[in-house]
Amino acid sequence: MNELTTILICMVSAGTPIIYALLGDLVGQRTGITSLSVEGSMLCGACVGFAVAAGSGSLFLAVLCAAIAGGLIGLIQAFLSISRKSNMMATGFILIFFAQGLTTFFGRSQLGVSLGKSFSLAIPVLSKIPVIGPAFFQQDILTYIAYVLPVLAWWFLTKTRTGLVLCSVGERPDVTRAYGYNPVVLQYGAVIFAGVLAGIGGAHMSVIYAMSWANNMINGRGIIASSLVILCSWKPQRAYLAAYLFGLAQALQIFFQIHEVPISMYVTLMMPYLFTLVALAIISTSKKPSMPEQLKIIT
Amino acid sequence: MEPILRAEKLTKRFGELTANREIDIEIHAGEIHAIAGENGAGKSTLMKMLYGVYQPTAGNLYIDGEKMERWNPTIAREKGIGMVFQDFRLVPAFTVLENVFLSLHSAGWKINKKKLRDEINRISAEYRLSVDPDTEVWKLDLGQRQHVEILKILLDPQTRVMIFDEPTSVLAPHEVQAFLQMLSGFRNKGYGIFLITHKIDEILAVADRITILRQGEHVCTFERRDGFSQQQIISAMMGNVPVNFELERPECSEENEAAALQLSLSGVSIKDDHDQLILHDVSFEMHKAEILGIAGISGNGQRELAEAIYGARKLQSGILSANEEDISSTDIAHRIRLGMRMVTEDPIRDNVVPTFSILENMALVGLDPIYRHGDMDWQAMRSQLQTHSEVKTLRVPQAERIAGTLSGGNLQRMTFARAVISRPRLLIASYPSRGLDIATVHAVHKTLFRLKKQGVGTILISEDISELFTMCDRILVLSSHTAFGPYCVDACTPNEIGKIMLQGENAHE
Amino acid sequence: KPADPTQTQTEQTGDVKPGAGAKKLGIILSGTKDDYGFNLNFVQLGELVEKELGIEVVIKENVPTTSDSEGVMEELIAQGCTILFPSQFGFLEYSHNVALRHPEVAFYSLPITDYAGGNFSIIHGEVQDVWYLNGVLAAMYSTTDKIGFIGSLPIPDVIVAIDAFALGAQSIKPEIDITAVFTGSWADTGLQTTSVNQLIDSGCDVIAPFQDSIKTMMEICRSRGVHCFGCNSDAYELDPQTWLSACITDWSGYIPYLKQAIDGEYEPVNISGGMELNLIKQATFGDTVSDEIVAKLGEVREQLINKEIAVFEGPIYAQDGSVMFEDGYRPTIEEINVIDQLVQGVKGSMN
Amino acid sequence: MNKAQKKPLQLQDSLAVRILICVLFPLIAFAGLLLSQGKSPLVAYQTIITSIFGSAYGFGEVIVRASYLILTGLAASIPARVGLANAGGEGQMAIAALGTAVAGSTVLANLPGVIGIPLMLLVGMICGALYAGVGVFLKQKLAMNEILTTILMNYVATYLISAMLFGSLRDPNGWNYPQTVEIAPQLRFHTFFGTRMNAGIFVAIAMAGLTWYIIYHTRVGFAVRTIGGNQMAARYAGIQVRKIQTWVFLFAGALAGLAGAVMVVGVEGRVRISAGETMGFMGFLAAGMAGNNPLLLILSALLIGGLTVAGNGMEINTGLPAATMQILIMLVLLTIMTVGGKRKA
Ligand SMILES: Nc1ncnc2c1ncn2[C@@H]1O[C@H](COP(=O)(O)OP(=O)(O)OP(=O)(O)O)[C@@H](O)[C@H]1O
Ligand SMILES: Nc1ncnc2c1ncn2[C@@H]1O[C@H](COP(=O)(O)OP(=O)(O)OP(=O)(O)O)[C@@H](O)[C@H]1O
Ligand SMILES: [Mg+2]
Ligand SMILES: [Mg+2]
Repeated sequence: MNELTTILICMVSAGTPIIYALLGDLVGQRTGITSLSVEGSMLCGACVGFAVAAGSGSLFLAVLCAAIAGGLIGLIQAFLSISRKSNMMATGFILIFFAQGLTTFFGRSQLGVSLGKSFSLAIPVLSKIPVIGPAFFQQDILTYIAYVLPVLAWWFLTKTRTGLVLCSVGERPDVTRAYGYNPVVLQYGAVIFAGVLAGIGGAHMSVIYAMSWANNMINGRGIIASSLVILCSWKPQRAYLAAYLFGLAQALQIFFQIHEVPISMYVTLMMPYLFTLVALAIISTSKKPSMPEQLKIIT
Repeated sequence: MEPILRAEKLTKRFGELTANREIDIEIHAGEIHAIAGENGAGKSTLMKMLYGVYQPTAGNLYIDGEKMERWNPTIAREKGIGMVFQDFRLVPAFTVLENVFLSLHSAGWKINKKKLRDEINRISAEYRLSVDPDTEVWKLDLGQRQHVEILKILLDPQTRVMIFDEPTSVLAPHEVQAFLQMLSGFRNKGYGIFLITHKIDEILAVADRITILRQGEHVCTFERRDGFSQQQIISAMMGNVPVNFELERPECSEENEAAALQLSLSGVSIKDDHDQLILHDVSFEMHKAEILGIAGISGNGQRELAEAIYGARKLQSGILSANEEDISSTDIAHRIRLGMRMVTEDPIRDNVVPTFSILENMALVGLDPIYRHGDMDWQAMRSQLQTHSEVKTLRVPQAERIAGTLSGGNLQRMTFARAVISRPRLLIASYPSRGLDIATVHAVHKTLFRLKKQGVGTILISEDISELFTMCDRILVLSSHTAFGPYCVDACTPNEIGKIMLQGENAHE
Repeated sequence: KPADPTQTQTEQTGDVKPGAGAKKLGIILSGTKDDYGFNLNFVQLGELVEKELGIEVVIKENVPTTSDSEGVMEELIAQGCTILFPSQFGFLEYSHNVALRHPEVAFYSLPITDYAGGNFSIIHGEVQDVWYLNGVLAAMYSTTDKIGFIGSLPIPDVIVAIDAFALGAQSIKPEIDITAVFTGSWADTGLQTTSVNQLIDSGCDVIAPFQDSIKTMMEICRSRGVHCFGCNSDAYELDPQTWLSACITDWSGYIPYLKQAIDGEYEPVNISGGMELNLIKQATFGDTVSDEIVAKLGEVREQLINKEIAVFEGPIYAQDGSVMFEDGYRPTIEEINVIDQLVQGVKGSMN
Repeated sequence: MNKAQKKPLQLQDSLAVRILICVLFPLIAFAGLLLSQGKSPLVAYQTIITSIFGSAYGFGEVIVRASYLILTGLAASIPARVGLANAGGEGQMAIAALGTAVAGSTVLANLPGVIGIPLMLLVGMICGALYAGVGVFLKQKLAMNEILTTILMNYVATYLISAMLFGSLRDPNGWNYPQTVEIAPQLRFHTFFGTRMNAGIFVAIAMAGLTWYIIYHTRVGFAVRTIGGNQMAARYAGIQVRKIQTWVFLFAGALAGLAGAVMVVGVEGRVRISAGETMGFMGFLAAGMAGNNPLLLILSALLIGGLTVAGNGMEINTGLPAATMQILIMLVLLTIMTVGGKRKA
């Protein structure tokens, strides 16, 4: 197979779960709440999603249940960091470890299970385009949704009332309240939404990408997604850049080794993090502040 | 006639402090109802209760004679009450249009920019408001922000009552007149208006009715038809204590003057926050122990100039020297050591740590830190604080109070007092009398004069030309990126200064 | 809680042998039990011990390979374990420390070192013979003559495995193409998936992982119609069609030593051996492995056991063409254990 | 202050009730899980006591863990006081451990303990500070967000250490396994009572106390608190905000580094691939639970340490998988977060 296609396929599939978690947390951070727990939501989504997909054979049901599972973690994060005003990062870490425990315990029965089917769905004409066709259009429904999700999120946050109100919470909650909206409700909504999307991203990881459930299979991708929000400067349209850049770097981790590129394997393995650091350095040179004000107060 | 809104025996307590005690107040359609009182008298608190931001500790509210069981801003808006806060309620990161959209619940779930923009432009034209719907709010100056607030209220067809909390304190003198005319326009359209202000002449100009508060209590209410005078209002506010607001400009003794700090700028250029050159080639010499006024419409570089002198902003070019020493590239700490002190235009943002007590705040370039075994001795510092007379004359709140819970006026007094007790040699004071009641303004002025006598120079930034003429020896005017003057106050008239302020602006456009 | 009479006696007199009359055997794992890999292997040991020796087995999972493991071993001993199996090299030093403090407890460690003595035994199963067999299997099985090896970290077991595997494959097809990649971790699902997919895309039709958890790689291989080895445990039942085989510990070789200890006749041992001592073996063959291949594997196996051939028998060249072992030289297990180069013909790098 | 105005005492306001909830709720919830698995909760809970207090050894384990957590917790909480976030304690600790181990087996190997051990700790602090320094440098020079850079640098640290341990720093006599040469024996802390408990805990507590004293009682601490309260006000008061931020961040890195050094000098003696793993994150967690208060941090670190040790004991005792213990520990912490939250009114 064409090597470029190989890389692109890996880039897209590795980037998709990141897009979900990243956008979810981006919406949450826009209300001033960081959910490091998206990592936990992804784990729960991956575990529950896989179990449901294997049991029912329905991707829709799997995604639905994964979303609920991820959303529940989001709910706990919301309750603690909004209603109890606990330290967000600490709460996030606790929830990650909590989700690890839960999924390892309840996921035991899923470890040896096979899905028995593939959920890939080629788009008729587009998938025949050479090189990029197989990479971008021979994927699955969740990946296709991920293609439009950043645009949708951008539209939602900048064009709709709910979206704008939501962003105003992260800037000036007192103003939001003065405008007659309830910041707490919006924050809850956004943080649960972050969990829901992360849960779906987790389901993609287990049901579609790895086609299996393994303990702690998210392995830090949620934490990375959450911090990539900074790289996106809180702008949803930049999720493409952040997630696929990270996906590309992951693809290159192995690609460089297979093709004997003379770089130390430790450097190739470090690549996703180095790429992100460089991208951040480039983006940080633009001066205009974009961080929601409330996030500043907390960190 | 039935009042639109009537409050009965409203009481509000914050902990042990009673901010409002059993206050009755009402507003009718087509009247301007002024609220006056000293800083901390409870004006803002009362208005916030009327708008539902604060829940009254006791008392009742009636709209059109109907008793309100539940009351919050949303209900208030539905019932036609709108409020423009002292600190504006706008999202700075959003455009004017987005802010307006959020406040207008009737504008649908999706933003329709074209329709809303037309609407904004229509209302702006009608009331001569100057706002560009697509500018982000953080780029607007305070006057423009106020216009956005007013727009929000006007765009809501429900509105019948408007509450303004110290609206003129953020306006330039030439804007005040236009604003008061606008208020009269609203009154004539049938709106009921609450107006909080410290400026008696504004009250005299437009108010139909005046309610005066003192220490949380309702003192009296004057009606225009019964007639009222400035003297009446002042004595009601101050509690019938006769006050003499006359001041004599002092001279500095020679030996004090010898020790004073002398400042000079030559060819100084400064950029603003957005990297635009805001002041170009400014040169002037400040005499020792002089009160130098900086006049100009706000936004002409007053803040940038003050920051540059204090070391908070770097010079693009030129030389700044103090007592012949070039200090152009030294940091704030060095200038503090030289004896410079600065009270910024927004002391709450720039000078106050909200989580600290007054005492701790006082220790930031104010009270001398006292150490015992290397440990800061707060007890001793508290006693030290009480020995300073400014603490009393400027009525600085108790040392234990947490800064974050105090009113803006209180904090302003605190920062000013702090600068004064720290043995300054050169004081940069931006709008020190903004938002303060008359008695306090007087105390501030008296303090500045006393400092002058002791050899302390002051750079006094103000938009109030009469204040400048009372206080200053000379006045520098900032206009169209340049500094004009300084002009000796004895050799020119307020009119001439005003002309330079505006002419510069005309030349600029 | 009645005191355990054996234990008390040991502490008082010290002349009772380590592990004598043991009622509980403790196994210390660095991962979780059900990984279809290294750790599952030890669960199978536990099952065998309970069946053959009738004593209770306690397994402690997720023990960090740091000195924290000492605390865990102390806790196991406090709760009555008198035979301990620290599963991997990471526990070696710490288990040795604990062994010095607890002469009444019998220790069985697996990696090659010189710690044996007192109550501390080493029984090492040598992996090279079986991985050589896996290589033979892979070479005979592959039709594209391209094989992918997914390593974790370049520790001795993994390096020896790759080299032995490559030598086995080269013994059948000298020009065979073996690509080795390293994921830098034992069970990162994402990297496993990427690795398998990219190796298959580059033409591999047999995948040999040295990873802790192989389920994901099996699934990808299955979905893409290629075949896959296991690693360290017999996971044939996961997918008999995709499964080829694996190098696994043959616990039957360990049981006699344990029995000896329980009977009060513990003697410290320092053994290293392979299939001839029943310490290691090839796992169940997958359903698609032909009789022809099985027969050939049987032949080679005999030759290895009889020492007719040896995996590392000179001349063996490293990737860069330098000589690793001279012509005709058969290195000792200690020498094999410190190999830090890949053999000629393997694509990939450990630096 | 305003005692007279205080709302009627609610049930959940009482400290005793809060503690009771923190203890009872997780235990009851977890008992459900145990029962569903056919295990006896009583036997399991008995182990909690015996694991921690049953032997000096178990208690020592708690102390050893707490000493790391206090230090990495301080590393997370001090920068928070000047408006920065250090999420890189994990990497700083690991790099420092490596540096200490190398120093202890080479240049410092021949020094006597009295000189060598302090130097070892110093090396760890310098390494930690340098690694943190990268993050704060990128922040101050390139305006790169320090949370993101420090998180990324944790991952980079893992691979750096791998590269070193598999490369030039590999112990030549270590049977080819990835580990550094063991440090000289006189450079190890003495351990007490036959447990692994060592002077590391005193170092950690001393640091917590020192930090507390500096923050609340010195001029520098006053500056730090001012920056935390309002950076602008600090700037106008002539405080060099960036400089203090930078030094505080470096100090935080040094403390995380000290954790690494204490680990090597105290119990490990050398560095392996996974040395100190998750201690940085756990420290972050401990700091968050303590509301960034250095003294409360000692308590939260002891609590988390105690829970891990008790968890090990229970796992061995009940035969349940490790995951269940993780669930229990996190249940306890979640409950504490729920009941103990709302620190800022
Ligand atoms: N949220 C609050 N908590 C505690 N005390 C408060 C609060 N808001 C106001 N106060 C106190 O109530 C009193 C009245 O404050 P208020 O803001 O109403 O004064 P004001 O008349 O508007 O003064 P100014 O002219 O300075 O704006 C002051 O002493 C103030 O410190
Ligand atoms: N990026 C920008 N784009 C357009 N206009 C801007 C921008 N930034 C500032 N302005 C305009 O420049 C003027 C000065 O703004 P600013 O509020 O900073 O003044 P200022 O320094 O606070 O003045 P003063 O100290 O006298 O109150 C305002 O009229 C504002 O609308
Ligand atoms: Mg007010
Ligand atoms: Mg201005």
